Amino acid sequence: MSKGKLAIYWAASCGGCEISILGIQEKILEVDKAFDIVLFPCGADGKVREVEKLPDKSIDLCLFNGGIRTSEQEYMARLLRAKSRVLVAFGSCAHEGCVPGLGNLHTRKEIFETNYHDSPSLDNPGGTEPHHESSVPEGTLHLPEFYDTLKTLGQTVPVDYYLPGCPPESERIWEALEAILTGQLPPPGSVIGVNTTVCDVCKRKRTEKKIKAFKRTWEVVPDEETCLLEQGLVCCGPATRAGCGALCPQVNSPCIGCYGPNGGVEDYGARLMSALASVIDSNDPEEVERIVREGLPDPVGTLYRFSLASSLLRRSSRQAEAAKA
Amino acid sequence: MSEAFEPRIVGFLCNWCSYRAADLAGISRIKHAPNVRIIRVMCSGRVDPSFVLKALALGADGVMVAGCHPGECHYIEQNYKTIRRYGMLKHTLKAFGLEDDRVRLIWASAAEGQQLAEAIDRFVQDVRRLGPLNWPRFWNEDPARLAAVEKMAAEHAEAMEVPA
Amino acid sequence: MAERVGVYVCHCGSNIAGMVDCEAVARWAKENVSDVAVSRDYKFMCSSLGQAMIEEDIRKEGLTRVVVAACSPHLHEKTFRRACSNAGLNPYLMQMCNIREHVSWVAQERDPATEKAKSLISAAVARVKRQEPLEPMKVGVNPRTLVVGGGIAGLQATLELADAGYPVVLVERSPSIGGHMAQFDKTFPTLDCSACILTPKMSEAYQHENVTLYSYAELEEVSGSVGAFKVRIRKRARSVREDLCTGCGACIEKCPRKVVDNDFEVGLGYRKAIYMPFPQAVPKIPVIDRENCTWFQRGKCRVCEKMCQPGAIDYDQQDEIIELDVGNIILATGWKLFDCRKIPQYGYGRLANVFTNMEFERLCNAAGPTSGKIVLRDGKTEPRSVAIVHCVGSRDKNHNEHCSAVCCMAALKFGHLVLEKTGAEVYSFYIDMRTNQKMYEEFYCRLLEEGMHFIRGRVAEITDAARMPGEEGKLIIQCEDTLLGRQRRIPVDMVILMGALEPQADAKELGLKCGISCSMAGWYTERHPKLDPVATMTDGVFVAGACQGAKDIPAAVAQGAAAAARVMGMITKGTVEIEPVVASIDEEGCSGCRICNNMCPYNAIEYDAGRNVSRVITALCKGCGTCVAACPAGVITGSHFNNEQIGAEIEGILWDARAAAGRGAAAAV
Amino acid sequence: MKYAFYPGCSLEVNAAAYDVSVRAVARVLGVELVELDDWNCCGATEYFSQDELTACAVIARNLALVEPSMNQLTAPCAACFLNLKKVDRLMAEHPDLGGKINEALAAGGLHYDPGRVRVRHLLEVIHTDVGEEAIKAKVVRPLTGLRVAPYYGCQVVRPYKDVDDPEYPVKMDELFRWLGAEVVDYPVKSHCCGGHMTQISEPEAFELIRRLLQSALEYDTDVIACLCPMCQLNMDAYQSRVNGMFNTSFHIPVLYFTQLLGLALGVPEKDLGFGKEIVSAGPVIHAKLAAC
Amino acid sequence: MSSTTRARKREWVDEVIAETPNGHRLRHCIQCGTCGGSCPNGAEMDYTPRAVFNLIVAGQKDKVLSSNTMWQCVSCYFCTARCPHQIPITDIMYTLKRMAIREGYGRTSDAPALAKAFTHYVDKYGRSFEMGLASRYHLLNRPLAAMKMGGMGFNMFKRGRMALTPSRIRQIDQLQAIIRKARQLGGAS
Repeated sequence: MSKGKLAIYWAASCGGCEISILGIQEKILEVDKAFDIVLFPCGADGKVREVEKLPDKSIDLCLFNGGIRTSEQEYMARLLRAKSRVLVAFGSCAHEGCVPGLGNLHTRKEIFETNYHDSPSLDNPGGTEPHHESSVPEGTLHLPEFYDTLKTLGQTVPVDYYLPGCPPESERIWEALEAILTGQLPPPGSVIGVNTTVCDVCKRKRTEKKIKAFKRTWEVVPDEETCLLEQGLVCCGPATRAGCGALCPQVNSPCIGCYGPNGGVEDYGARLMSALASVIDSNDPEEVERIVREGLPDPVGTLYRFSLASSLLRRSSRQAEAAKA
Repeated sequence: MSEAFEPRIVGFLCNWCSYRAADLAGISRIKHAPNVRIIRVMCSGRVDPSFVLKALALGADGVMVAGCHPGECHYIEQNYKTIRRYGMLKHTLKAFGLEDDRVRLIWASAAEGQQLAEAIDRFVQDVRRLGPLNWPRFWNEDPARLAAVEKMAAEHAEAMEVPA
Repeated sequence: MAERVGVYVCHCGSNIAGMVDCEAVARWAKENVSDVAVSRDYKFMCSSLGQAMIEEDIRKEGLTRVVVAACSPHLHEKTFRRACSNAGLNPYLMQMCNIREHVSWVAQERDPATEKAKSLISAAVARVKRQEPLEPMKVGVNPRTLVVGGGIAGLQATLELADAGYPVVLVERSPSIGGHMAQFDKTFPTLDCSACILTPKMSEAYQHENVTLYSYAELEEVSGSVGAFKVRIRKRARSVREDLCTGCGACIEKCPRKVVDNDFEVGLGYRKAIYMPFPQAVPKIPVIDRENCTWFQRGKCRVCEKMCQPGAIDYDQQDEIIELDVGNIILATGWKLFDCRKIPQYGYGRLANVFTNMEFERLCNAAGPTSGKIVLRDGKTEPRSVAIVHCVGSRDKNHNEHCSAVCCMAALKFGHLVLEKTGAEVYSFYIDMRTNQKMYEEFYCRLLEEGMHFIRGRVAEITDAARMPGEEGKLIIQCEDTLLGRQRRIPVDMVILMGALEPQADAKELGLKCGISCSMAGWYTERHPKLDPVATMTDGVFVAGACQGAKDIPAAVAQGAAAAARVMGMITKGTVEIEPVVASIDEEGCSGCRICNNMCPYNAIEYDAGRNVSRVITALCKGCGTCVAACPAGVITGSHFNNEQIGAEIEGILWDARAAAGRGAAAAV
Repeated sequence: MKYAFYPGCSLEVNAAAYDVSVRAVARVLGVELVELDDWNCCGATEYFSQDELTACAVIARNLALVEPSMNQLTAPCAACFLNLKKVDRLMAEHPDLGGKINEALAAGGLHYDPGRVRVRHLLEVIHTDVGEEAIKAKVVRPLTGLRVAPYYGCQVVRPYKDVDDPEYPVKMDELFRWLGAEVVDYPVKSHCCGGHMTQISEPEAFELIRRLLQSALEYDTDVIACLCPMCQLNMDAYQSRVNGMFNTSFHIPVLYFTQLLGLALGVPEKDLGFGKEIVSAGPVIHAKLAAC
Repeated sequence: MSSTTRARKREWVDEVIAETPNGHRLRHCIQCGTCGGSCPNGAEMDYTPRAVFNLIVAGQKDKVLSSNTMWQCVSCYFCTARCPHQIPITDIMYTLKRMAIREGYGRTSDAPALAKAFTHYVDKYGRSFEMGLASRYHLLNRPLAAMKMGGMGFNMFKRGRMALTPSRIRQIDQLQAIIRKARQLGGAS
């Protein structure tokens, strides 16, 4: 059997997913046995020009991590889609936008404002900002266009499989690679993972839930046995796809939802919101309002920490922001 | 006034009270604004926040949820769950930058055809004042983005076989 | 394979077609809505021809889904489901679309109405394609019926059922059945004696082999659903053992404690601390009023115990809880009288000789506190003039907006009794004289003939402040005689206030227990105001008599009998079909987070600790869908209202917005 | 307890006795009355007969003048009280009208948000806010033996029904019972005194006044207590002319309820405006109160 | 506002309704006569309020505005408090008074003159002025009655209950600006 071709690319992401790939440890040798790496900017040499020259569908597997924030990233997404037989949205950023997607709460203008003008660690006396086009004596230079709204990979090009997690657990990566290598694949378009949520593997004791106040992690030292949600902590476990092995609850920290929604769920934040609200122990609209306001000061950041860009609403209303400004 | 903005509003009405109130408004010929398009659910407790989000994302200018009066739910107490979810939803929508008047929870018993019609008229009026929402344009219309990608594709054209 | 959807747009004569361009809508659906194979408009879809059209299309065009755009599903969903079923299509693959009540009847302009109809049809088509075949659940009907309230309506219902051979449990709150009718003297317009026609029914009910009577008892809790309700009845402690008491009355005779009777005698007479409300009470078993009994209050006396030969007095008796299974429930809880003190300008409670209608009933009654003599509050003076004031607390938005329906006729009856018994002048102050049943108008004529005075004008105030000679010592009725257009002051000796019939104070509470709702005023809401006046929104719960709206005896009796007939229909059929709208949990996906566990007020969700999953007990589920919306993992499905179906409905209902938004929206879907 | 205070024009001159007695009892009861700076006339019933919006704007100016730190305004005159309360309610219930009123106010640099100020009649403040306990504790000279007929008139109890019963009010009755007086329970206590009809058509007006005095007389009244300058004026200043017209011989003093309250609280008569009434109250009060 | 019927031609009753807060309830009148019976001056009225409402609905503008009914209203609010359909009767009377003045009726009563004299002082000083009112209104309109008032006026004066000079507010300019603006805004109605 001849070796297959593998591409690993990163867009709007932090690079943690690449580290996680290396986390499969000695099994990386198996990968090396199976594939020639044609592009892996983080770990190996490789040129876009080379990829462009490949025939369509000649890359057997492309692991694409990161969301689409710039025109260059979109170009690469289109390119790799065309050249790859199997395109995997690899990790939370490509899957659902992840933390970079929270930038969708703001406009490009606001992001630039913070990044190039307001940041306390900044030294930019000239107030320089990146521009798509700049004229220099030698001619016109182009930087990628910075989008107002971050898109997921799936919103940009057709994706074959999704591998959730921030980052995906190394074991899950290996399982997925194994599945791909052995051709034991779920139907295209699906998430490679189990269809249940974190509570399924969480060992904490659960009873019926009634919440009088949501607490933030610094406010309580949770007891180690009881369900964290029942202790008032906003634990996203009930709504989050299993796969991580309930790592956070194991160390007494509530799940923050990096594995995204369970199968068949359209909007992760809505599921979590509905579930959390349902168990608020009050029938009085004003009290409910107070509990929510005090317990969830940043509702989008809490409910949509990883999934804003792939949610039904995708971003905040620009109008409202314009009004604010 | 012929070009006045007519909002599209999706209304989720519970089968037992508010849907029947809407029926009663009809039976009593109580004229009201035609803007609320009604979807029947068994109970306001069935209204998943994602229904509201979906309606907004698909172009509704406003969403109305209506149920039996608190304490009078056909299913004993389920509309209290509606109150809780509505509280959380409104809090979240505010963070999304949505105007307060775009989503409203109202109560109407099966006997309150007139009241429901008035509530609908008020709501339509309030949404009309806010103007169109048209949420999809918040992420859709970004010509600069498309132009930049096209430009890049053109620059790399000699090697590209990507369909435009 | 794509579904083949048939769309049928009903004109409903001109009810819909007058405001919605039905033809255009039908054409539009065929041309613009995907998967619509057939689209037609027709004069009356609910007619047999309309139904036949659907059936034929299912057979010949191979329709797999049907959308009927017509009236409210609450009216004709069953009709069209049956049509589908007849043609071999699962009835749950039909969706109705309410373009009459929600569109044509409330719209003011044709174009927006037509557009709204389109969006509702678009939604229905999108939804129906995702609907699944379902089978209704069948439940056996327990032949035993619970009747709540032993007034004339409840008695009638009880006897109809019992005579037909079905067991009935009759629960009455007061110590005796009979209701308000037992307090009346005569009944209009025939003037036959109320007791003479009522008491035979009371004893018949008591003695009937098929009737179990719990008096001095209240319905505490209802669970289950049509065909198989479980009810809990609290039988309050009478302090008298029903199995031993012979009803001899010796205890009452010797009881030393006399109490003002604020119930049966409405404050005009007395009873003892151990008492029967009235001589013909059923059951003929006394009850001890513990609040007023010397033994209970001060630990002395026990005279009744000494007097009771069979030893039936039981001071230690406790409330008894009775749990029963019944198939149907009839609520016949009646009405209460408006508190006339709420209109201070009429002086009730302040001016001695202002009486309420119920007080006057007792005053006229031969068995009442004055042995039927019409006298002033002093107990001896016969009035020389009597004013009867209509609409006290009725037709008044400050109190009750409704017309109490019986007062005009009762006022005529009172007028007749005063004229017959005293020869006083009688004045009726009315807004409109309402005598619209059989022989009522004739009775009005009779009173005109008898010389009763009628003044058209709602009384402004009743005062003892004399202003001119002739008014001293009298009650002066001040009003506008609207037919003269002049203010008048008429001095009289006695005033009768025709207080409104109001819903019982706890009607709402009882309604909630049974899952039925009340009107704004507090009357029970019937399923349909014209075509289904005895059934309610909750299957298996029926209403009869004045608890559904103020009505007189003939109407209450008719409704009692009608409710019984409806129940008999259910019992005879033996089973009822229950909508298969229930929740279910995908146990594979369930992570046992237990969020849903306390969502269900019917305890239909149980948690299996061994397998760490939650499960829906289908028999207990009522299908509200609250748990479906609560599930964070999205693994609870609500049949017939699942996320895909409602999601499709949302997409469909916003078809025009999506068309306008273009690509971006398309990507979002 | 601190209230913005709107005295109204009558209290400046014609009802000076009301003015001094209100201020005196407020001091004793610990009610701080902060008079509105530069308040204007409420327009009585006259302005509404001519121009509704201007009537409202004129009244609303007073509401707008209430300091932001205060949320309650009290007025002793029934007409002023009703006008202030009515405009606040109208603005709340009819936003269009409210908007126009504010537009007019803006011409004077003012603004009023309906609901910001709760308008209370002085009787409510004394009866409900100060309350039975505090008042009883401060009574030093009970009105024992004095037969007081509380007269409420119209505009404090109607059309808004939240101050007291609109037909059969009781708050002043209760107050006088706390003060030890014998309260006359007569049927016309909320009937009309004729209002401005005394200025327009005397036969009608005097008949209405006669009815009140007649009933008070029948119930053996020593003194009528009222809470409105107009009522006081009509029953007091016109009493002799009513006698003239109907050939009656009424001689019933009419005082402000605060005058009698002040008396019971031990305020000297001279500080309560006694002697300003036309039908002198001195003799009957001294006779009755000395007797005990 | 929801309505069960389509728009009709605008009639006089609509104007009365439009000028009265909650005036639409006038249409709910069931002609029960509670108002006419309750009115302290009802016996003196050309038409009782109930009859007036019927006339309004029947469009009999001239009959209504030339009657004395609204001028007999003393704003006791008994009718309003008792009306079983919560019709703001007193406020409708105010509306009729305004209409009558505006359209040149109201000569049957001295009430319009009193109202004008009263508001004249409010506009001028910001406070009412009883002495001025007495002289301006009574002497101009009712010289005979003014004579009879004389004795009473003297009694009042003696007890310090009449002032010879008006009281004025400080910021009369502000009040007048408000009044001017209100008149201008109200001009349309």
